[in-house]
Amino acid sequence: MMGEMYLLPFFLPLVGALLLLFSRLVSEHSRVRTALRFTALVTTYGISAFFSATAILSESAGGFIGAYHPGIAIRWEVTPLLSSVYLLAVLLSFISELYAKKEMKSKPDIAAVIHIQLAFIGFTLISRDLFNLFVTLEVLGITSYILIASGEKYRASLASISYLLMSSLAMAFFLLGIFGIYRQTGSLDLVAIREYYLSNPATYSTTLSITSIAVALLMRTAIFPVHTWLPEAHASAPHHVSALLSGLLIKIPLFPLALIVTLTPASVLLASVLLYAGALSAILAVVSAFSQKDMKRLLAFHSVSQMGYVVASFGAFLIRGDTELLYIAALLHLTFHALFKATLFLTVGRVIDLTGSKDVYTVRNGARILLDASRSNIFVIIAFFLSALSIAATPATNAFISKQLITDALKEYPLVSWTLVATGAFTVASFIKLSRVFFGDKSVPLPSVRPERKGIDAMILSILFLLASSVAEHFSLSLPILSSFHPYDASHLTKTFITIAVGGSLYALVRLKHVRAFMHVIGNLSASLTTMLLSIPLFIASLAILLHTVSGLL
Amino acid sequence: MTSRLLLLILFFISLHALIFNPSLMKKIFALNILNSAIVLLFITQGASLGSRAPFTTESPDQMVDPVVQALMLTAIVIGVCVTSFSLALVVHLHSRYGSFDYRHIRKELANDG
Amino acid sequence: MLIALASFALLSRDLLSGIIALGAFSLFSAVIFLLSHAPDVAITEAAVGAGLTTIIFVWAIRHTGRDDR
Amino acid sequence: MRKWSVPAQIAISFVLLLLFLPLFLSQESWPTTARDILAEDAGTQTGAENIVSAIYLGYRAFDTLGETIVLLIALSGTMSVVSLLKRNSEDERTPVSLDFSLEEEKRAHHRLRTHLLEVVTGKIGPIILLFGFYVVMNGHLSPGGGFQGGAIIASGIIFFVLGNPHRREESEIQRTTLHLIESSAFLLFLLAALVPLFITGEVLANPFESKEVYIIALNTFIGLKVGAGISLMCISMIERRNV
Repeated sequence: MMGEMYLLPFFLPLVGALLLLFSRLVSEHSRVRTALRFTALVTTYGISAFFSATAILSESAGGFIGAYHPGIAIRWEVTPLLSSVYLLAVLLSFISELYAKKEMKSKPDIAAVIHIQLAFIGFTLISRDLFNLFVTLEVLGITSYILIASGEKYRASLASISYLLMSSLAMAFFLLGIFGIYRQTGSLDLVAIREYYLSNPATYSTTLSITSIAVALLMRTAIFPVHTWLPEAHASAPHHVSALLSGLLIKIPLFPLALIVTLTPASVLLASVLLYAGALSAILAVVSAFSQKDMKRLLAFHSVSQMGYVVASFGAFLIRGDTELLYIAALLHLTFHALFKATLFLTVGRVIDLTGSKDVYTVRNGARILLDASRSNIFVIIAFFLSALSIAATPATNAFISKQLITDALKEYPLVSWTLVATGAFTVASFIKLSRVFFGDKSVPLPSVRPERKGIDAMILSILFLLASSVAEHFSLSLPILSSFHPYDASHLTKTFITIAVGGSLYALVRLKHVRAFMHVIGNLSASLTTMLLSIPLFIASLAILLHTVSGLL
Repeated sequence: MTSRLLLLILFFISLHALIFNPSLMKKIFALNILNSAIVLLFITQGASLGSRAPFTTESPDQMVDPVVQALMLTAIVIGVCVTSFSLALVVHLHSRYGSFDYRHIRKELANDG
Repeated sequence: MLIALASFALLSRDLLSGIIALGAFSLFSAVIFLLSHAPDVAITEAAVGAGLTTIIFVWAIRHTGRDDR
Repeated sequence: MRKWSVPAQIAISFVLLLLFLPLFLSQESWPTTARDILAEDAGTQTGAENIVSAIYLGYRAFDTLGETIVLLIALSGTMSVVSLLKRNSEDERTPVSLDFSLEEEKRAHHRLRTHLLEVVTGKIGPIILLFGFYVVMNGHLSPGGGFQGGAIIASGIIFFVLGNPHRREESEIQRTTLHLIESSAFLLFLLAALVPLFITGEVLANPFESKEVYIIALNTFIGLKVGAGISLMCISMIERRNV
């Protein structure tokens, strides 16, 4: 590939979205509409997947959009790694759109929003310009507000507007951060800004600006204490949207975050905040997840918790700057999480649709109900259990490898490492709790279920997921950097079995009355909108003061 | 100096309302003002460079900074887009619960199940 | 002046007057942009901030009533 | 739910204000590098005398692409919620008037006012439309451009609609036309962004010999798209339900 052909895969989804917008003009059942839709799918997912796959195999590239003067124009950079993340994004968007095929057909606008979102995920990954990042993040924000509210439920509308307000507030601070940095450096280009701060000292204003931007990005990744929007938003959205948002969208801001954190020599301190905030959010969110009654809220809290792993390992990588292993571990876990979390949301979504209830304590016989609806749902059940085993990090699943890698690589930070192991135990416990939904229980009457014809799609999707996960697993084990890493030696296995045993006993504890009461309290905790909004400026200000004093002492 | 101080106060008045006012409508008002405050900050500061509007025909060293102006065009438009969508959502919620107060809406939602 | 308008918009119980104050706020900031040698931004703010936003707000309160409950 | 007392609220805001004070009040002088570069090359590189347009549609046209897409999806999101509202109000059979012009039975009482409104808006509409196009086409020379002109075009179209309240049956056609204009303008904009890729190897670069052509073209596409989009949203807002 040559020149800016690298940018092509990121523009193609826009073409797809455009075709969908044109398809609004013809009536719903006409052939033209089907043809347009099909072409849009091929353009967005087929061709751009092909191009980004070729980009993975070629060299990194970069430049300025439009080849204008470096001082003002927008810088971009494509690396094989970013291309592979983009490929993952293509896959997940495709699956999410397939899952809601019927809805997408009647509402081309919403489908177009998904395509646009995909394009801007790509732009966010490749952009190396501060203000351009602001624009792409705003696009991603608006697409997610629309997608959350697309379920047309009042609960989703409230969740969407809470997220909207919180994120707009964060973006206002992002803009203020741009102001602070532009005033000092006179540039928006991240490379130029980094060069500027190598020779000029960072002041309190600089720190404040950088933390403003970083917190806006952390809010999108849903890290404690600015994660409060996520559970309600992801729980009330339609299933395919939850899968897309939880699986994909919350990971994207991490990549610009890495650029922001290394912007000045002093701001690398932020990375240690990432490390501890990640660990804290992993453990706190998993305890909340364990206490939930609503299945989708449970999964949503797990997203926060698993992102904690990724962010902690990312933070450690940025502190040390030289240990590739940490970076690879974070990326692997990110990829695996994207795959299994999307599967979990979609499979649990099926159960919720069929039983009409989200209550993890009362829904039972899930497997039976699914099979009654359609025989091919056996794959759905298999996909669920494999994903559940995976998130619980049992041996022979993909997340087992990435979690062992992360806890190993974080050995220098024993506190963090042990917190993550404890998180693992809680994860096991809460997935035993969720899996109960699928098992039989004679005391609960079986609802009568109409047989459905959606089964084939579900089968295809599940097989796709299983394939993707095993490919990802094999790929990860073949990486040269992991050649000295042996996940299946005695110490790792012992640790895993102890974790699982502790998790099982934690689940057994649920039967105690006091524990139940405690869980009830935690499960019902939810942040008020005021607390949500207040957390952003408070977090920015306290971080800025902390970083400024610490860097003054050093 | 004074203008910046005033903008700071404006920024924090709207921030205060955005955070503490329970009415969703007022929160949207506040968001609007918050954005305007930042845009004003950029533009007035960018204008401290000179005394001429950014056109090529005029003497360059008297010109104000054109970059911030271009950026703010984008920022204003994005702000309006967010406002319009959030208003639609608020109206949607109001049509069901007859209130702008998010505490009230949340309570009613919990009752709806 | 801006602060007064903003505070009025945020404090008033009657949403319609709040919206008018917000529109005036926008218009006033457009004037400031003009004085700061930013004619492009001024036009945008006047067209979008004072015009479009006000229209959308008025549409919203037609549905919901003027009272800020 | 916990409530914050008023003094606590003010105290928190004030502390935050003090912490952010340095960012607002820093004494450093504003950087001039970007301005000096631009004053030098903007005209020759992009062919626009209005340097803001040169940045907006030349150097940072990619931001503008993002901006138009934000507008596109925000408007379509708003419209979908609006149509939801209409559907709901039909379900509940509550008579909600979503119309700026008056109901038939009320028209008699307010004949003069209604008539005045319709005549004035109907006549002013074309003039405003013309002015909008002027602003769009001159965006590279004078203040204004695609977005501002588009907003003016939109108000012209809305005036047209207000001026012709009787022809409701045409509304569906209008709407389809506007959708068509919006989508086509987006298509043209996207083409303008991508075609240079195959000619010069760059996205959003000027493929023409003459510099102004490209910026005028971009301005026109944005103007059309913005005009159609905004008027579409406003029309769907002011229309009587169930049109």
